[in-house]
Amino acid sequence: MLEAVLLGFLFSLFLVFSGSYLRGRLAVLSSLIPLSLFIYFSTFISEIADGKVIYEIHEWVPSFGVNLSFTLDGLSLLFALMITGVGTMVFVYSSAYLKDHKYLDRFYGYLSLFMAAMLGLVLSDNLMSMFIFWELTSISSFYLIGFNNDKEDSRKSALIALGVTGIGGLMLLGGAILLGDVAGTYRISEMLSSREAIADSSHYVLILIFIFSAAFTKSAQFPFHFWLPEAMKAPTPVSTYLHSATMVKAGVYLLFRMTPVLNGAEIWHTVLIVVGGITMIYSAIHIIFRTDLKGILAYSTIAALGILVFLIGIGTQAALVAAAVFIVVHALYKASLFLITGIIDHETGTRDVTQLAGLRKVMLPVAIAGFIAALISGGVPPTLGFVGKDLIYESTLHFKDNAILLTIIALSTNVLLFYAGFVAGIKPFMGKLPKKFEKIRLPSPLMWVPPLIMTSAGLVFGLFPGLIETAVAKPIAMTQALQFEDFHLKLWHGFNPILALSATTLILGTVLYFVLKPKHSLEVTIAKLDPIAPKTLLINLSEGFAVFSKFWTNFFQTGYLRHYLFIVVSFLILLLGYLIFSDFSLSIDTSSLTELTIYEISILIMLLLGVLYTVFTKSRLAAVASLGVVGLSFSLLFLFYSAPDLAMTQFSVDTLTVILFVLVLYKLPKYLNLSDIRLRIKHGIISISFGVLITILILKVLSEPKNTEVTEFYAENAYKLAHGKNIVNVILVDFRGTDTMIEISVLIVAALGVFGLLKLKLKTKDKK
Amino acid sequence: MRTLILKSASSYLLPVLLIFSVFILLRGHYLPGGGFVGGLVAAIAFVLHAFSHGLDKTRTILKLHPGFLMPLGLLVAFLSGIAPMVFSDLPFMTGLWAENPIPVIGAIGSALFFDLGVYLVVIGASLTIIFTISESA
Amino acid sequence: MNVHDFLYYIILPILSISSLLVFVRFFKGPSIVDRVVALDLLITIGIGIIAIYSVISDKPTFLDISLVLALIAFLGTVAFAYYLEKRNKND
Amino acid sequence: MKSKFLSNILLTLIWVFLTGGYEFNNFLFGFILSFIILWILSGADDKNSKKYFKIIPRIISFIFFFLWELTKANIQVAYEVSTPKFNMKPGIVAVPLDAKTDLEITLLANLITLTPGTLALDVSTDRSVLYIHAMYVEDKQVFIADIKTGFEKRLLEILR
Amino acid sequence: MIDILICITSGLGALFVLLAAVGTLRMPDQYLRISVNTKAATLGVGLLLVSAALFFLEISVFTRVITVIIFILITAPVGAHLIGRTSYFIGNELWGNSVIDDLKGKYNKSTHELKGEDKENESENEKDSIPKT
Amino acid sequence: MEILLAIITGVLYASGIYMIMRRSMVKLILGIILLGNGVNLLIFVLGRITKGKPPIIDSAEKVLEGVYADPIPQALILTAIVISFGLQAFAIILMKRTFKVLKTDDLDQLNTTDEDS
Amino acid sequence: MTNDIIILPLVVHLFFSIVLMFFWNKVDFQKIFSVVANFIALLVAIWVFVFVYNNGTQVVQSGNWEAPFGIVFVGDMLAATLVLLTAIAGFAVSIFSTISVIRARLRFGYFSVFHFLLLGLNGAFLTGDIFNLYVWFEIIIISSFVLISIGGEKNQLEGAVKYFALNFFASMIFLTALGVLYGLVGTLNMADISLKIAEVQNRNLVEISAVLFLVGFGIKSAIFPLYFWLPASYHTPPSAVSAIFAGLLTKVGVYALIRVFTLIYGGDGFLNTLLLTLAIMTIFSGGVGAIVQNNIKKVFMYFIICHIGFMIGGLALFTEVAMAGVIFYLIHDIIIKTNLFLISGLIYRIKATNNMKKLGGLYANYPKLSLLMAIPLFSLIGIPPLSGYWPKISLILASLNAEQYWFFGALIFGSLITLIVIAKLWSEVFWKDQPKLSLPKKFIYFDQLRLGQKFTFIFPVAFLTFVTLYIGFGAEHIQQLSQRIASELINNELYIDAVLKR
Ligand code: NA
Ligand code: NA
Repeated sequence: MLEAVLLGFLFSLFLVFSGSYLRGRLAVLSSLIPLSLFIYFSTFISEIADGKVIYEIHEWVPSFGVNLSFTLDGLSLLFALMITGVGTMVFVYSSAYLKDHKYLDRFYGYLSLFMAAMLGLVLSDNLMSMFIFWELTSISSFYLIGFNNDKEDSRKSALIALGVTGIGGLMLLGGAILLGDVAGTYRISEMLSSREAIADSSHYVLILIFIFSAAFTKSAQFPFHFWLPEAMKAPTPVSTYLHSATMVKAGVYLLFRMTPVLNGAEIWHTVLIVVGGITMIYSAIHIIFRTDLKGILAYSTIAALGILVFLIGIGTQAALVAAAVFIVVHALYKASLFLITGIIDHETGTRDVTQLAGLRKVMLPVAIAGFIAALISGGVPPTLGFVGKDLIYESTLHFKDNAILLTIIALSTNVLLFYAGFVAGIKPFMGKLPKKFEKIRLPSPLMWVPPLIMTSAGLVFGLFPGLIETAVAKPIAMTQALQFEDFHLKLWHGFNPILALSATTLILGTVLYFVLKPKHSLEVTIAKLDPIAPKTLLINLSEGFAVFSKFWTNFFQTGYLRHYLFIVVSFLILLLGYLIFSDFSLSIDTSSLTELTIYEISILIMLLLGVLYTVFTKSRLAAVASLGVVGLSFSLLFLFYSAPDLAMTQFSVDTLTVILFVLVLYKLPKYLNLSDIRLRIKHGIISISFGVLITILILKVLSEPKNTEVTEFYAENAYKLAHGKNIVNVILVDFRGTDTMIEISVLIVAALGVFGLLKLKLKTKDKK
Repeated sequence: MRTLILKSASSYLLPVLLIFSVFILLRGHYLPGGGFVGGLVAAIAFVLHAFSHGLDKTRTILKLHPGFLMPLGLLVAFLSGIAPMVFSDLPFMTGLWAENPIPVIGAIGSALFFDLGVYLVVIGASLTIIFTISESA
Repeated sequence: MNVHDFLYYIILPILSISSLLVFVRFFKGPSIVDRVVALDLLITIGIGIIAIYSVISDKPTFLDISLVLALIAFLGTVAFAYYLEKRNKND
Repeated sequence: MKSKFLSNILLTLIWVFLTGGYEFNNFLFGFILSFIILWILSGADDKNSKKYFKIIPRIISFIFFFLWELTKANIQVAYEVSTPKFNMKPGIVAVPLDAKTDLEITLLANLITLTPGTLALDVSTDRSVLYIHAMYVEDKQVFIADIKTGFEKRLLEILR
Repeated sequence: MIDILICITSGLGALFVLLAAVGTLRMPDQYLRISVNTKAATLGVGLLLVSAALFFLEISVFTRVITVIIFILITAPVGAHLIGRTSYFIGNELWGNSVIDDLKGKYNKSTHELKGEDKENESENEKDSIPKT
Repeated sequence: MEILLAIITGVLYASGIYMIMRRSMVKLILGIILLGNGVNLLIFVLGRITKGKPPIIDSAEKVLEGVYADPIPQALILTAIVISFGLQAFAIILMKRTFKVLKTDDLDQLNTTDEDS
Repeated sequence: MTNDIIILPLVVHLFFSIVLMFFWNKVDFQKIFSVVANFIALLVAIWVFVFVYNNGTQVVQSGNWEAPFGIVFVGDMLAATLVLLTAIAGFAVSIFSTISVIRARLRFGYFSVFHFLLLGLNGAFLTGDIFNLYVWFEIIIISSFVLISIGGEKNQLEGAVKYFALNFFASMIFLTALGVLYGLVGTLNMADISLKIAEVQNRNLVEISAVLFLVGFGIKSAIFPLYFWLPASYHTPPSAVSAIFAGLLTKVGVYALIRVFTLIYGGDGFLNTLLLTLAIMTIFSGGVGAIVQNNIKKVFMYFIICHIGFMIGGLALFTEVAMAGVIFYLIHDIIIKTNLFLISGLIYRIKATNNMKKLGGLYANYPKLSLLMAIPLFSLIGIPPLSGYWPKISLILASLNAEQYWFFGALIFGSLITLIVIAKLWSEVFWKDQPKLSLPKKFIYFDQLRLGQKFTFIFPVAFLTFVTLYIGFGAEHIQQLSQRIASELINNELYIDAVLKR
């Protein structure tokens, strides 16, 4: 299976370097990749139908427990087939749809990247590697939505989609990590054995939050659904492949996968039913207000995804089987409808359903495909859609709580989906062909054969539900259920409430189709609700956040050095103040201190006055001269306190600094009285507080004993071992000679810097 | 500055100060002093000369560009630091000492060369800084 | 009273007070020249203090510090003069 | 050559004084060191020097003269400073110079400055005039004469 | 004996230093201050150094003291000259009771040249005129 | 004495910090120098002070005995002083160059690089 | 000489900076020499790394003075790793510098100072002495001052003044901390301090010294609220300089925090809470700042800040898992941030601007180059399985296990912001059509370069990208390394025993 996953990656890598070979006619050859994979996976059908599960493990990062372990069971096989199957169709279709596109090679690159990632996602048995592929699907989706990257709309939509799925991805990561931590493994198949431990864990709810967030964002559940209609900016093949048939189902897949691991508590069901239910109804209602074919399909896709989540929430075997079958149904018809929409768009240049009519006269095969797709979508017997719809009603009706309510929700959704399918699949082909469309010819078969194939499949599966039953429904049910109960899929169950519900759906849907005409005015009406739509809310939120970000950033990053220093110093004062006053005990043993003498005091007074004078004088030169006084006082202090070397050095350096200052000063303007008095007071308070804290700190430290082991070693050995008697110098050139080596390097670099700063003058042409 | 008095005074001061600087350098291991202060004194001697005689004159006296003294000094310090690594398989900066001490300076060892390096670097760096500023002043 | 005490209790205080007096001039100015002169004098007094201190603490080597001080003080004066002459204005 | 050799010896002596070590090795080291320094500095100054042994008595007498002036004038200033009223008649006087060489002028100016009450402010660019600030200028001509017959004459006797 | 000598030299030294300090504080103009402090301090510090030399009575200390004194004797007057000249240059006025100012108008403000005595008469009349160069 | 030194250190820190928060670049550098001195004094004081006993072995002795000043803080401060000298020299030149290019030493006018561009 | 192997990186850089100074004016020679020197340094670093990996922590007692009396250099796994990363980044940047830094700058000691900077970085990583660490920090900052201001353009100077002032302040605080610490324990050897500080009765003072270190290093590592100098300055020098700053300079602050807070102040509750809070705020502020920016260099700068928060937070959690995450992130971050700034330099060379509004069309015109650049960008986001992804596993796990949900939230926030902002950047810079602008005419554009020059531009980027890919796909090796380092850090007796030869 690793090879199967890698094939797509390798192909896209190949395209990076030799994409130019894949232009024009040859493009269709690239569909050999998904096709061969489809065939490859088909060979497993019988094995899997027999209840076998195939595992494959490749070590990757064992220290994280992240390995490429794949599993092929009913669920992953279904998705793998769907991915490769629909993939083949889309690959073929695209070769004609984007025939002369400049970047066709890139398109195939992304597409196969996506396909590989999606395959990896559904095949992964390791939650971590699943996450990896999950993120890759988001990224490839980003590239595909933004494929027409010269259009601002596309770029923006790509960003929105990435943002929403990105959050979800991170949630999945969180969930995966927690689950892995609780279960002790990232392997989903092994997590099953820790089912109870997980449910009992204190992190259970958190895990659910994470997993749900991931699934809901990826599968466009309310209120995260809005990215999906946005994503319709992508070329139609992309919408077909990613945003209806496969990627958006990744969330559903995740829920499916995690059902046996996580569905232990009631909250699992409640949340899924509620969210799925709201999503179904909310987006189904939205369909009515749309006139753009892709818009209609987008919302109906969301509704379908809602149904799937809803069914998983119900979680009975029937519901899960219903969901499995519905996945197939939806993939077949929705992909077809998208492709058909693409053809219409491609040939007529519009997707506005109010303008489209009579196209059957110029593109009959397309019309046929559309017609069948609409039937499947509407659940009209004998299509597979009918089978699917039946199963849905069966599960809602038999649910333990609120069965009626759930059924009504399902019914309304189905009616609206029926309407959507008919508007998209039938309406453009019916009625009188407008004059402007008369010149239209049937496009290349590469475009219309794929939808025809898929819809036919829907028809065939409907007629022979046993195929789906053995290949899909039962294997999936086995992956889900703890106790598998046998069942059979049938077109005809006899007269029962379910049949009545199905019939009602058909009737109401038909009525709706004929009564309700898509109108622009409706779109305008719904637009009035935009201000409270989740998308708007999110956009407002993000705009608000951008404003806030700007405020926050500019609040700190004012450009004023003193402001930065003020914050830094205040922060330090806060911390030091807190610590010092949280344990304020000053016990200084005054007897241990050195005595005071008059000359020390006068030097200190001189030092103090020198410092204050430096601060407050209005003359720069006087301030600099005053530094000289400070330096002198320091030097004498050091001398008194047994540091002759320091005395010498301090004084030399201070004077040298003064000299430098003096040499530079006369180029500079005089002091201006720049800061206002309030600022000065504020800074004064801050500075004084800091000074006081430092003083207290010193006194505190002085009241503690000091370890003198190292000092004593130097006193003992400076001469004996290092041949020097001035211990300070011995430390500088021997004990700690490395310090000195670097210290002189600092001096050198400073000198180089000075030299460069003053000598180097860039000419204009040098400036970058 | 065009003042004759300063000019002639500093001409006489220069060699005296230089000798003093070497003195400070060499006695550093026994008494206050050492490469850093010694270097500063030497640098100051040249700076004085430059103030009174002008930079160009001082440059001709100095012969070497002060910038050259920096790598030279660092090289001396560096070599005295790695000599023990290369020659005696001892750790970096290990002191190597001659058997017999000589008068005034005392024991001759790698530390002395190290200090000499410091001395040269300090002269080089200080002069580079001050000369550069004076030139652009 | 021995020499040590004499130096300690009489000479050093006189020198200290002298330096404070000079500091007053430094403080008062009014011209920058006054400050430079005061600084120079302060350092000169500092040399005296060092000389006496080396006696008190019996450390003749401290006298070398006074030479460094004298040297650098001179350089400071030269630099200030240099600056003032170039700048040609009283700051 | 000769002057260089002399400076070399002089510097060697300074070295020996500084270090206070009177062994042969130290002399040798000092000699080498000062040789190196002089070599580095060569080209700075090339004045000839002469007659060292003749001038020594003059130097000694000059030193005493100087010390006397120094003490005398210091007392004068002490009086001035410590009494509340000022009796000074300060002013800047231009004194024509006989001293010609750098060394002569510099020494003269320094000595004048070191004695209280007078401060050699500057030398004219053409070296003809020394401007002296004095605390007591009763009579300009007398003042000039004092300087010329006192310091300048004695100094030039030594130096020439 | 030597102790008394030390006391005398150091006492005198400290006194001269104090004198310089008071002078610096009291004197009415910059030139006088410079004048007073240069010598008093030089003498004072010299004496203090001598007292140190007397105390240690070692040849190395003696040479060292002599070096410092010589150094001060060279640098102090030169410094005084520099700063005094600068003071004039930047236009610090003489004390009001000063009797004579031969320097007046002798400095060329742009070239920093100083005229000699000979041209005194011409220049005194046109002290602020711009010199022809 | 230590108490006074502690206070002086505090004053140096306070002055340094006050000065680096001014608008004039000259004051910034003065502040840096004061702060540097304050830090040196802090290390010195915290290394414990001793009067009149420099860490120098007498010419007759081979080891340093009795009460003596701790040489380590002195060595550290020496290193710090030299380093600060390099930094200060650089800062002064930086100030000069900045004034030359930007024609101001008002730090408040150096606020364009933080803006978005 | 094998005893001293861990200090060879220092010897190499010091030697070459001396040599480069001797050949001050020979720019072409300097270019070649610097690249050769960095290549040697890279080989040496690999040798050191392998040696330490096989033989465990190495200790060199400089001057042959046994610890704690002399300065020791300690090559533990962390130090060896960082030395290796420095060598990798240094090698790439030196090549990039030869072509991207203009001649005038090179004539004024650029390479020499560059080697001093690398010397400082290596020294800081290797030293086992706290004051010596200060000294290394100083050679780093003085070199960075010079590099940031070399050329003296308006922007550079503005940035340099702020950079200088705040970094100088940081050094002062560092010294203050050092003074306090020395006043308490009387030793400077970090291992020795670790032992002696345990004996200090007054724990309050210990915490105070820790807080001082925190602020001193915090400024250097640009954590909230101490980072302001970074957005004010990092974008002003040439890209090569920004690159080495971005990759290594803030990280050396992080390294110092890690070292000090694991070795000396390990596991103090107050400190960890403080660090964690600051980490959260750092992530937030950095992320929020990145949203606002339009200049790609500035975007990257704010990400430096944001991602520092990841590491500081991990440090605060103080578990082996978290620490492994920190180390992995550090490894990832050094390479990626260096590369991003090289990329911004490359983009500048192509389009003469770094402003997103003025940029565009890169993908259309330079598709392969764009894809090359996409890899580091995606790694920055942490798109799995690229390098930024792996450390997040550890960090998230550690934060959830410690029930630090705010930090977890911050991690998510930071990752999401990175994702969105980089996606926006991609869409603006690479996807969008090139807006019509009057471009500078005198500028030498990428297209006008000779093939060899182009190669010199691209090679460093490709090289670092390759390293990034290795970190991502060879995550097993990196994670094992990180776990080993984390374990060494948390169990600091190993370090102490090695240094003090107990
Ligand atoms: Na050694
Ligand atoms: Na006189």
